[in-house]
Amino acid sequence: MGLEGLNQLYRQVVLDAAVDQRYRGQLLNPTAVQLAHNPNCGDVLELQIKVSDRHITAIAFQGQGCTISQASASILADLALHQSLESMQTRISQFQKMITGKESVEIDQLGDASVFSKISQFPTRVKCAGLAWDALEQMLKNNQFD
Amino acid sequence: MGLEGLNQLYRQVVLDAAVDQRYRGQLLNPTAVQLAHNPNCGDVLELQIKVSDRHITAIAFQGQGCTISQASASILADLALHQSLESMQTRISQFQKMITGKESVEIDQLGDASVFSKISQFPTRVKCAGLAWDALEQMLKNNQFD
Amino acid sequence: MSKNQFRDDFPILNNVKMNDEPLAYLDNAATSQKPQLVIDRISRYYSYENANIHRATHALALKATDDYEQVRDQVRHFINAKSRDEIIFTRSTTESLNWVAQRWGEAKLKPGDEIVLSILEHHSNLVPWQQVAKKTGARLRFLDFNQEGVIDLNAAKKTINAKTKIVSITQVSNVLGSIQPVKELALMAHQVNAIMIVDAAQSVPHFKIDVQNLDCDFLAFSAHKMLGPTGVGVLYGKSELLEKIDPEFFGGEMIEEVSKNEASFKSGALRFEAGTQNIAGVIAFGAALTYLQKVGFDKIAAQDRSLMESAISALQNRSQVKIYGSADPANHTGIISFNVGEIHPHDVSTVFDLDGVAIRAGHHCAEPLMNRLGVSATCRASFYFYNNLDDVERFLIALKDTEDFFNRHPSKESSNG
Amino acid sequence: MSKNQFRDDFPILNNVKMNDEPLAYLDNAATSQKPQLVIDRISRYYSYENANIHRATHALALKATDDYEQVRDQVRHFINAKSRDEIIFTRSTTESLNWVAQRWGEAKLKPGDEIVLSILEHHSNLVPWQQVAKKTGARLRFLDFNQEGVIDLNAAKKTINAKTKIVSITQVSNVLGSIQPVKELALMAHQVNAIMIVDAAQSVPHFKIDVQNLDCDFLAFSAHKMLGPTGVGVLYGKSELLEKIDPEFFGGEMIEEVSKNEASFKSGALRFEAGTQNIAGVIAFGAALTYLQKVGFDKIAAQDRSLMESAISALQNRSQVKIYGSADPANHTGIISFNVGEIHPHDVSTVFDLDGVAIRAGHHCAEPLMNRLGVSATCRASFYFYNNLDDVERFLIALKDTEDFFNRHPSKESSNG
Ligand SMILES: Cc1ncc(COP(=O)(O)O)c(C=O)c1O
Ligand SMILES: Cc1ncc(COP(=O)(O)O)c(C=O)c1O
Ligand code: FES
Ligand code: FES
Repeated sequence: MGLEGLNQLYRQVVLDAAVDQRYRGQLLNPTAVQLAHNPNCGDVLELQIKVSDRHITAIAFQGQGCTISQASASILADLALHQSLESMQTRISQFQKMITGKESVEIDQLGDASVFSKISQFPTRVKCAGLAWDALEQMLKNNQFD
Repeated sequence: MGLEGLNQLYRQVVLDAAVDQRYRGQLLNPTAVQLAHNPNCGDVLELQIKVSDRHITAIAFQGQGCTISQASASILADLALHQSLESMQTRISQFQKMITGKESVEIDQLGDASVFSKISQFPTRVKCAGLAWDALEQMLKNNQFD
Repeated sequence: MSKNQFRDDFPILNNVKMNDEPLAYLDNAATSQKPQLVIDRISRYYSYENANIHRATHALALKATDDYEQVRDQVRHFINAKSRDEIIFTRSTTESLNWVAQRWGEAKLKPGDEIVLSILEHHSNLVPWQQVAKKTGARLRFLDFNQEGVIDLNAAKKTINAKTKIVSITQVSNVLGSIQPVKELALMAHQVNAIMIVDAAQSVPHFKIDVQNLDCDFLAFSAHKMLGPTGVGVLYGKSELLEKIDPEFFGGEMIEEVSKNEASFKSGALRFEAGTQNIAGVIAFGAALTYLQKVGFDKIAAQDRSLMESAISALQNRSQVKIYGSADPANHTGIISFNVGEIHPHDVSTVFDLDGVAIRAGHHCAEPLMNRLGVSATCRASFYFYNNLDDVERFLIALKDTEDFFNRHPSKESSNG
Repeated sequence: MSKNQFRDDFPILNNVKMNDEPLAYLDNAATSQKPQLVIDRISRYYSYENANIHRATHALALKATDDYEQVRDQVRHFINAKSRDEIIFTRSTTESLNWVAQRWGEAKLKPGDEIVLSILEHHSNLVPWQQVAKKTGARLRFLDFNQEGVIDLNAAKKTINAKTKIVSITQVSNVLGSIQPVKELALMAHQVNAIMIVDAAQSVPHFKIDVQNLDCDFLAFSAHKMLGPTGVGVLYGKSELLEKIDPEFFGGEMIEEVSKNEASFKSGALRFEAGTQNIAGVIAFGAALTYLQKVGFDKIAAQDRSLMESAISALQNRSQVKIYGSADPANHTGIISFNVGEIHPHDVSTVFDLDGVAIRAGHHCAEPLMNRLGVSATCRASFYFYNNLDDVERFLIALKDTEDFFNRHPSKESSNG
């Protein structure tokens, strides 16, 4: 596999998103905070959001992790900002289906996140790509937001 | 193997010794008492002796067990009575070598006990045959008798 | 004589002689034999797939992890657990039961509390509770059984009371083969807010277990008694209870916190499996489950029934033979315990051994039951679905040899008496 | 390139591709591969010899019992224990260490007592002691290490004092590969009447251990890291100490009494092995030991040395690579932990994975050590005697691919900064 695989896995948009600083850090008075843990590597990511009128009005993450997990968190944050909780629910489930490669899915609402459409070929990295998304999913499940 | 094997294992002298009542029971004021346990079957045998001037002046055993263990205990008791501790030490080690079949040994001092000379062909029963002898060996080891 | 379509799958049944006779293996309650495909699964794992699991950062380790975790799903479905997080892999039934006794029992019991067992229990479901009772000041109480070898529910109603905190019962007696009313006992236990634990070591191999239907709180069994490898056991525990148990092993506050949320959702049972597990064993157990499901519990029950009917009806004609437990073949689950006159069980089993028929003799790790039966040991023949009527016949021949030999060669004394 | 006479014995090394590349297996510290003869031993056991052990009343069970017990003798000689009763079979190193912590630690420790560990310990030799400390009020103290990755004996002299009751130390660090002075520490421990426990998981596979010479009180290791199957561990314990530990499991007063005399003489370790053990695993572990002894520790040490010299000298020329621990190849025992610039270890290991080179990345269950090193994770390549210079070369190529890729494809930001 070698280099060819590397080029597929680490597209330029991934490398760039991984160092994007815009959503890194903590929010003041977040509405919800969620940890997500990647049992494969032990990395932990913390996601924070502010919600108003069932829309995400601010989002940030922190934690250490690989290029893939950091990039995916950045891309998620950029996608989620200003979106309604309901529309993110749909996107999360699209994304999760896409990365596990179990069914072919619509990825029309995923924007930059579709860069991970081939990640199921790299099974050791699927959890990395999903980490931030799992955190958001869990948040939506655990909170009422009203 | 079947019946042929049975005839070898359960000689008449074994069957008779197994029901011999002479050494069955408990002594009054024994000099030493020893339990022996057959881990293969869970059977337990208790051996008691009286010693005077380093000779065995009385011997008895009790416990439940198979024909082989009971017969071997009777035969041992009959052999040991009036013998010196030292001569029994020799016999025990002759007997133990004989039943494990590991080396060909002198069995000249074993008397009726030589009926077990072929028992190594019945590996599940070797421990049965050795049980009472192990108890006596342990007794001689654990006590000073002087 | 009788054809059995499964025998060819078990190399040992076709290749092995014992004391120069073809092997008739009737010691299945101790451990079952293994089909070729289970053996092959282990070989394949070590030949092509071996890696340590979890925290996988290379493809080999990830595949092993996935295969291992997939067996958790298989076990979940096999016993119809609600969630995969309710399936903990252990070494054996014994370890599973000790685990519950130590982690639930020691933490929750107080002086005066009562633990209800039956007089039928295997030492594995007795000694751990004795220890816990000693440590906590709780008290053990024992349920007796009726002529059928079945726990008496009316008596149970009196014994299970407000003081009862734990009821732990074997679903099938490893000596009598009798099936116990664990579902009814679970109901009684829950009515007094006690938890119900089922020792399923002898039941899971023989009939379909549905933990949600039984509504038990914990259930324990061993892979090696159901075609799987040695060194693998299962502990099922209801999520609500497992969540209340401290993990044996975890790494730092952050991870603990996570495990309360996402991580515990994805890997609830994992936190109880510390250190390198029996990876090959668990994966091969998956193959055993697949095979068992292909055979099907209907066929297994039918074969159990046919073998029990044929053996028990033959034994009932033998005046010297005493069978323990039910007279009804349906209540034997492949297991027959018996004695032959006054002949010591080990002498009996030696005759069988020399005839190539493997049975057990002894107390079968159930000494309280032996006392209750008034014996110090029994012989036990235990069948599984790959046994056939030939094996029954071999069994009966060995029995005849036993009787013949000891009748023909009486000891002088007993012939005098 | 280089010939290695042992590779042909390991099917996985010759048959398996990982991500379409031939497998270069450098994850031996996690688990070793298995030679054909170990795999065959398991197959043979299940195909021709399978029976439950102990209390054997038929020939099949007796043979299995003898074979199982013979491995106890083999292990005894392998580590030069005084008696076979000092060898207890467990599931793993983790279980062995938990066992000592729970059975010795919990019973003997009092508030104010001290347990001395090192900052290098694997979680398996840390978390059990944290738990025991919490339960008993004892206090944990940690020994630091020097530039060579070796515990500083002068500092140890101050830490090990009259309050110390237990010293428990890994003999080889699973991250740095450095060899620890456990013999000297045992002496210090004994001078203050503490006991010495050795985690030998990473040492027993690589060099000859003589427990009498080390004079340690307990020593733990895992079969799966030394060519044996998963699910088998060993706990060595001095007889004098084991005799003071309550058996987990026994059957009634009489047997207990017996076990103090004859029965305990013949089966001392047995009383700690409750329930059906990993019989096939233990028997196959015997085959692994036989094979290891045929290879010989001289050859193993020579190969470790040659691989470490070649790999470390190459790495020392790579400016982006930081190696943790000693600069001396002799103090690495087959293990190299490293990082490549600022690249996350999991990104590194992914490149290796895609190149068919299996390494680990992460905290290696040694978080205190990671903190001490000031990193959250490292990459770890770990070699065994069947690795060869080809594997070293593959390792270096993967490293070059990593550097090349991430240098050629910098992220925009980092190219700006
Ligand atoms: C030093 C050390 N101790 C303990 C262990 C735990 O071994 P196991 O997983 O076999 O219990 C390991 C294995 O990684 C180790 O390297
Ligand atoms: C009813 C019952 N419980 C528990 C056990 C113990 O099983 P294991 O030895 O696999 O732990 C057995 C096995 O004989 C059994 O029959
Ligand atoms: S490796 Fe840890 S999140 Fe990717
Ligand atoms: S069978 Fe128990 S002593 Fe012979």
